[in-house]
This record gives sequence, C-alpha cells and structure tokens, in this order.
Amino acid sequence: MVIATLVPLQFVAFGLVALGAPVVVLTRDPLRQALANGVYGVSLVLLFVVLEAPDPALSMLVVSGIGYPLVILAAIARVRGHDRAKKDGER
Amino acid sequence: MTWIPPLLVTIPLLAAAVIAGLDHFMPDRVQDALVIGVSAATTALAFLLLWDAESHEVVHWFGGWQPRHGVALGIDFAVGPLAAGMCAVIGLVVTLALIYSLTFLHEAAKLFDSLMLVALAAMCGFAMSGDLFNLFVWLELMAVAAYALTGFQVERLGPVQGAVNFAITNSLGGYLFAVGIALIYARTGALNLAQIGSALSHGSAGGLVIVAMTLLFCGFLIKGAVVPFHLWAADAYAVAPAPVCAVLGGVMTDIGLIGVARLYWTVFSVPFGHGHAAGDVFLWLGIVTAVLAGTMAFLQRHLKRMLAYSVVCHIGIMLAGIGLLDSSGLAGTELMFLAHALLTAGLFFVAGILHVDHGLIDELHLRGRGRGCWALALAWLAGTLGLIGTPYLGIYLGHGLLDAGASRLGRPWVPALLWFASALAGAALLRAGARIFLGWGDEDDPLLGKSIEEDPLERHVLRPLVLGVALTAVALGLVMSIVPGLGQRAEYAADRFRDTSGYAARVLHGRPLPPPQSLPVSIEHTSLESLLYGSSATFLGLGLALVGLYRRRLPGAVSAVAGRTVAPPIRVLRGLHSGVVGDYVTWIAVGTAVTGGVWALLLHG
Amino acid sequence: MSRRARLLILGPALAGLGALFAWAIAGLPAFGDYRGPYGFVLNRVVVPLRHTTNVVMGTTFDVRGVDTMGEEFILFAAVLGVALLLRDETRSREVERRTGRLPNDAVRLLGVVMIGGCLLVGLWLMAFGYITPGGGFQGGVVFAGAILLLYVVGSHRDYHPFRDENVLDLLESIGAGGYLVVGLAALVSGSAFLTNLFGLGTTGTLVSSGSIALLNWASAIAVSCATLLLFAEFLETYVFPLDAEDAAS
Amino acid sequence: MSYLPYAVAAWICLWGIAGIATSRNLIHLAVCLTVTQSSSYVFLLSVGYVSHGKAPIFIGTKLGSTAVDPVVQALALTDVVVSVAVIALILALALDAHRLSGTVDPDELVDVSG
Repeated sequence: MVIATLVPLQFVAFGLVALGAPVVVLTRDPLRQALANGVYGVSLVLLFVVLEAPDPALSMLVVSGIGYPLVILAAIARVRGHDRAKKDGER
Repeated sequence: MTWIPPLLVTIPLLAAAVIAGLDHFMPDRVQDALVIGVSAATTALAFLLLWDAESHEVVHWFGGWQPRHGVALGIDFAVGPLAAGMCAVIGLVVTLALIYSLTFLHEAAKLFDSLMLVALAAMCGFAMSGDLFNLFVWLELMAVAAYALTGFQVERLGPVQGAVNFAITNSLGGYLFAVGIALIYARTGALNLAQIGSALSHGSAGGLVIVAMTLLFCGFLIKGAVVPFHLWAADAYAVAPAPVCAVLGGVMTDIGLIGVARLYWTVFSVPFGHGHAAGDVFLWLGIVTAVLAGTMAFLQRHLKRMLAYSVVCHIGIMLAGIGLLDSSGLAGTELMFLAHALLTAGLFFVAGILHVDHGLIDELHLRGRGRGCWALALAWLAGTLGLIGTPYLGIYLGHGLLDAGASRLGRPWVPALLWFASALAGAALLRAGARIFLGWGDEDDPLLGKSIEEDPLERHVLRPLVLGVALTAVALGLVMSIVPGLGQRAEYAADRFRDTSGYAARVLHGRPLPPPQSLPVSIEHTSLESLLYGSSATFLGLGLALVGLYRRRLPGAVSAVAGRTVAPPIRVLRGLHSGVVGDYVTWIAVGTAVTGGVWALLLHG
Repeated sequence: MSRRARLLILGPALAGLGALFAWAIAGLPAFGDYRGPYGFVLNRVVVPLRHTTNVVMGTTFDVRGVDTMGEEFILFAAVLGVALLLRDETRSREVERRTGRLPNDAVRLLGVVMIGGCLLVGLWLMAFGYITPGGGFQGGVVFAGAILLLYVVGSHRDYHPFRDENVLDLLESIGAGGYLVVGLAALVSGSAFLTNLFGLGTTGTLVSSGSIALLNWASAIAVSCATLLLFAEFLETYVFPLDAEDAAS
Repeated sequence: MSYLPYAVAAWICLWGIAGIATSRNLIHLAVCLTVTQSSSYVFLLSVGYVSHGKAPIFIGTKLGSTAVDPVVQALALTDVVVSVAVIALILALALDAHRLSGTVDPDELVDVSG
C-alpha cells in the first residue's frame, strides 16, 4: 500500500485555499471582495491542477476569470449607479 | 416499458426548449396548446408507468450502461409504484396549474411556461432517480426554476424577499447535500443508491457514515421545509402567483420527503435499520413541525401565508409517517401526499380567485365579501375538511394508515398529537372561510398581526375556467380516501419501497420481482380509533375556528388567563419567523449540528 | 433576532458542525488512498469502449450523460429566470444606449488580437474536449467572453448581430434541445436513452467517440448562448453607459 | 497530515456558512455562497485523489497506469455550473431588491414576517 502524503506543491495549494476562504468572507466591501474572490479562484485552479484534475481546473478558470467577475461587477455597478442616480435626483 | 421513465423528463424539457427558442415565431394559442398538451401527455405517461410498475420494477439504465457483475456504471431511473404515483400526481398538479394560468398570467408567458415545464421534468426526475448525484442535479434544477417563479411579481418587494430567502436557504441545503455526497462516496466508492447500500452492509458504520447521513438528510429536510429548516417556506409561498404556489406547496415541498424516504430505505436502513433511532428523529421532527406550523397557520391573516403554514403542518405529519419506519406509516404518507397535493393546490387556486375578484388577500379585509359565491365557498370548505381529515374525506385514509402503524409500534400518543396539529391548521382555514364567505367574526383582530395587502397579478380572468380548475383539484383530492383499492395498493407500494435488499437485487442484478398477488378493489377500512380521531379533529377544528372568530366574546376570566399564558410564547414564535435570511441560515446550522449530534449519540457504538 | 444574538447562536452551531466534520474526517481513508471501485472501473473501460482519451469527458457526456443534461438545463433555467427577474429593470430603462467607442487604434488592434485569440482558444477547448482537457462548457464560456470583448473593444454595432436575443434564444434552445434529441434518437431506435449510437472512430482523433462529440458540440452551443444571454441581461443596459459617463466627466 | 485536505474543505465550508449568516450585502452573500460550494469541490477532488496518480486522460500513457478518479471530476464540473446558475439568480434578485427598497442589506429586506 502506498503511504499517503502530500506533495509540497499540494501542501502549498491547500494552504492558499485555506487562507483564501476567510479572506473572501471577511472582505465586506463587494468590489474588494470580487477581487479577493478572483484570487481565491486562482488558488482553487492551482489546487485542482495539483490534484490532477485539469478539466475542473479549466472550468474553474473560466468561471472565476470570466463568469463570476462579469456578473458580480455588473451587479455592483448597477447598484452604485442606482445610488448615484438617486442622490442626483435628491439634489 | 422501460422507455417511459426517460420520457417523463425529456418531453417537458424539450418542450421548454422549443417554447423558449421559438417564442417570437409561435402564436400564443399554439404555445398554450403545446404547454398544456405536453404536461397532460407527461401525466398520461406517468399513469401508464404506474400501471406497468405494479408488476415489476421499471429500471432504465441511461446510455445502456448496465451494471457489470453487480457494479453500477451509469445512472438509472428505478421506478416502483410509489415513484410512478408521485410522478402522476406531480403531472396532474402541474397540468391543472398551467390550465389555471392560461388566463391568469399574460405577462412573460414564455418564461413562465418554460420554467414550469422545467420544474415538472426536474420533479419527475427526482422522484425516479436511483443515483445519489443525479438526485442532486434534479434537486438543483427544480430549485433554480422555483426561485425565479417565486420572484415572478418583480414589482413588489415581498416576492423578492421570499425568493431571496428561498434561494439562499435551499442553495445552502444543496451544498450540504453535495458535501454529504463526497463523504459517502469516499467511504463506498459508489453513487448508485443500491450500490452504496450494499457497500455499507460490510464494515463498520462509524462517524463518517453518520455525518454523511446528517448532511444528506438535512439537505432534503431544508427542501421539505421541516422545523427548524422551514422558515423560508412561508415567505416564499405567500408571495408567488397562485398557480406557482399550487405547484410549490402541493408537490415540490413534499418531494423533499420522497428524497428522505428513498435515501433511508435504499442506503441508511442497511447500517442503521436494526434500531429505531434514525426514524425517531424523523418522527419527532415531524411532530414538532406539525404542531408548530399548525399554530403559525392559526396566527395568519394573509390567505396564502396561512396555506403555506398549513402545507408545512402536513409536511410534518407526513414526515412522522415516514419516521414510523413501517409499511403502514409509509403508505399513509403516500396517500396523504396524493390528497394533500390536490387539496392544497385547489385551496391556493381559490385564494387566487378571491384575490382576482376583490383585489384583496387579507382574511380580515375580505370579511363578508365572498357572500353568495357558493362554488368558491364550497371548494374552500370541502378542501379544508379534506385537509383536516374528516372521516373518509381527503387525507383521512392516509392518516388512518398512519394511526394503525403507530399503534402497532406501541406509540398511541403519536396520532393524538398529529390529529391535534391538523385540527389547528384546519381551524385557521375554517375561520378564514367563515369570515370571508359568511361574514362571521370581528372586523379586526390584533392577534393576527399587521395587515398585508398586495395587488393581484391579473384582473381579467376567464372565471369559469379558473373556478373549474379549482373545483376539479378539490374534488379529486377529496375522493382520495374512497377510491376503491387505493389503500391496498399504497400498502403494497410501500412494502416494495421498503424492501432494501429486494430493490438492490432488482436494480443491480436485474432479478425479476416475484409475481404479486392480486389486490382487492375495495375501500380500505380504518380502525374505530381513527374514526374517532378524525371526527374529533373536525369538531376541534370547528370549535377553534369559532374561538378565533369570536375571541372577544369569551368570558373575561378565560381571556385574561389565555392572554397571560398564550401571548408570550406566541410573541416568541412570531419573532423566530423573522423574515431575515441570516437568522434562517443560523437556524439551519443549529438544526444540522443538533440533528447530527442526536444521531451521533443514538447510533454510535 | 438581534445580530448579537445571531452570532451567539451561530458560534456554538458552527462549533458543533466543525466537530461533526472532524468526526467524519477521522473516518475517511487517508488522502491519496482512494479505494474505488467506481473511478477505477471507468478508467479501465471508457477508453476501449468509447474511443475517447479523456475519461472525464467520457464520464460527463456518456456514462453520466444525464447529469450533464440536467446541468445544461440548470443553466438554461437560470437564463430564463434572470430574464424573468430583470424584466422590469430592462423595461424601465428605455434610455438610449451610448456606444462609448474607444478612440485609440492601438487599443482596438490589441483588442482584435485578443478576441481572435479567445475565439481560437474557445473553439479549441470545445473541439478537443474529448481528447484533451476542456469541453463544451469551458469552451463555451471562453467563446462568449470573446464575443463580449468585441462589445467592449468595438462599437456597439459590432456586437449587434450576436446580441440579437431572438437569435441567441433560438441557438440556445437548439443546443439544449439538441442534447435531448441525440438522446431521444437512441430511445427511438430501441436502445436506452443517450446510448452512444454512432461510429466510434479512431481513438485520439476528432471523429472519435461517437455521440460524445455531438453532445459536446450541443452543450458548447448551449453554454455559449446561455453565457452571452446572462451577460447581456446583466451588462448591456448599464455598465457600459456608466463607463462612458465616467469617461466623459 | 494526510487528513489536512479534508480539514481544509471543512474549514472553507464553515467560513462560508458564517459569511452567509452574517452578511450585510446580498452581493457579498452571493459570493459567500460560492465559497461554501467550493468546499464541495475540494472535498470531492481530495476524496478521489490517488497518490502518484495522473490525470485520467490517456494520451501517451498506457491504459491501466495509475490515474486519479474521473468520477469526482465529472461531479465537480457539474457543481461548478450549478454555482454559476445560482449566483446569477441571486444577483438578479439582489438587483430587484435594490430597485424596490434601495438596499441590498438582507437584514433590512423584510416585507413580511411572523
């Protein structure tokens, strides 16, 4: 039987992911959080690669590189746009 | 006829794709006909499947990936009479809801129709699937369709709040379920339910299996709106359009319970079936859910919110039936599912018609406005009596079987509590009916909280059509207790559903079912006990409804004592249903941890 | 309940959940000690039986093809749902769309190169998915991203033919419906739903793996269109006019 | 040491739930949901990993060489798509909430209760 151990690179990848999750959760400002989430996404991609899972890694890459940021940033922009429009209206 | 199960999923999905794609090219009439035709055809196929599944297990291995040497490779739909019956009822309720919405919803009809068909397909897939991850896929598909349908009325805040709470809690439930899948997969290396079960039959069932079981079941209990995971249900069901409510409340919530039963009897009864600990947790959760939601129903004035709590109350009763872990209890749950789905749908339809007629949905505002609408009044009253379980009406037979199961297990107090709960929920509905259709009771009642109003979606409906649909739903639900032969068939279906090793042999090894003996076609009789319970629940419901209507006329001493003893817990109870999603998520975490802890204590060692 | 009360209840609950997780983890096989059998069996049988070198894609589109069918429709339903939920938003925003053309030719050239690159990568991911890593989903998202870049770099008009939602709706339905039709074709011919009917071809080439290729392309079309439609719902009426406004002020 | 990957997955899950329960912004909350869901990918892929195994793509390697589990990878793929669908819907709802009530704070988004 193979004695199971972590390859150093895997250790690093798991460490990054473990650090990333609280950072994303604790970043309360949505714009900064979107950024943090992007970095977290990259660390997940790295993790999937070192776990020999190229397909999920690619999928995570396109999702955290294109999918999430676009919808999140659009939502943030819309919310801020509304707020600004309302402020202008009040003035 | 192994070709039917995939069709129940693919026909509605294909129609959804066609409608979404050809929206700009298809005349409205053609689209209406297509939607209703497809939904009706799916229902008809489900009935055909039900007939076929009586004599053997209908197993369809997708892609032709049959198991090799007892190792499942692909995904299967394994359909017994119970699953087929569920599909038939789901199809029936969805078809009725679609006919009802023909004139009820004009706006965004393409999106609505497509999403309803997607939900229909997902629910059928969920009822039939024999693969753990595939269950997750259907669960998410029906959830995604349902979130959007709940928020249909985007011009008001209520639907948005309801949909947000629904989406967040149920998504979290889905993710807990996914983690549970990973854990159980690590232990067994299988995703097919029958195969997971057989893998768990050897080796110890330690903490891993108990925790995985907790996560998987909690995922379903969130979907099924069981205390303390039920908080989203009233927010969501109160705000969706009436036909969507009928589908969500009538069948989609209850389907979480089918998931619980399926998972227990294919997988977890293998390691834990010798004891009663797993079932007892369901039994207690069910009882607490039923009583609590019955009380909450009594405190509502918004008709759809009241119905939502009534749904949760009956979910509790059905979960308790599963928790008895015997055929009688499961058969009772099954029959209640059938009657409850149709009756609830019918009552939501009636609430929708009242809303359209008067532009009001608040019981107190509607007081006396329903005078003279005899058809509506009849539908409401009959539907309510069916939901209480007045002897030989509606859910009565199911409740009777459940009673028999409970007393056979030596737990005669279970039926008493459950009947009390259904009387409570029924009392709320009776009170509302008497106030609206007879003009009884006071004009205001501070007990029922602040007034809630909303604009109806549509003011010009083809009234005979919507009324006809409502009456049909109520009538079909009402006769469920006296359909000859249904009770015996439900018990047979439950027997087969509970036969863990037989199921595994049929699915993994293709072993044929021994020819079933022919079942009698007669009305099933219930015990004297159930008859008494059913009648007293009806009288209790009527009495409580009168108390609710004429609370102020009670003697001063009585109301003073009641005010002191009942008011504080009611305030706490209302406070818990805060409408804030952060609270709901907190209670989900608490519920999952406690459920897991209890199972850890009861099942370990 | 107050936020403080919520935290006080949440803390112990999460501790309890953590304890449950710890208990479960103690019973898991050690990391790297996967014992099968499901995955090992598939690794052995999928390549010879289906002539695809990428077992993950063979699993996704053939052995567990129904999951992927459900997945396509989850995306499909999400697009419909977002359109349903945002229909008021888009209706109330009848303002003219500003086009905010980027003036700099160098930027435009860079953009065109990037778009070309993205389109190629997207197509490559779609086409070779069942041979090397990639597949309909990944390729579809990249492809949609490239078309979106076209919208950013070019003027609004360049994007127009793709943004025509009737066409996108139709294409998405063809993609999602196509998946079903491939499955139903097998059912009609008397086999199980989604049975791989077509010639399996030579392992490692683009014409290998029979209907896996078809399903892959169907989902690529569906995913590209779904992603574009989602982006369109979220983006088209707001973000870019806003940016143009920022640039102007 | 060999249990570290699973512990990381559980850790992520708990943080995600904490984030959802305490969030004051629906956009933030939607991202926290994806964090919770990422826990299930990490669990799945860790569970299917085989020491010294290669990716289950058999080009130039002979069949039968040690490879990691392809099933969990297929499941993770589906899971990723689900997360995109859910985040899109929740963000759309957040926009609706903001349009109607001017806030994206779930604690203030209470129309009915009790």
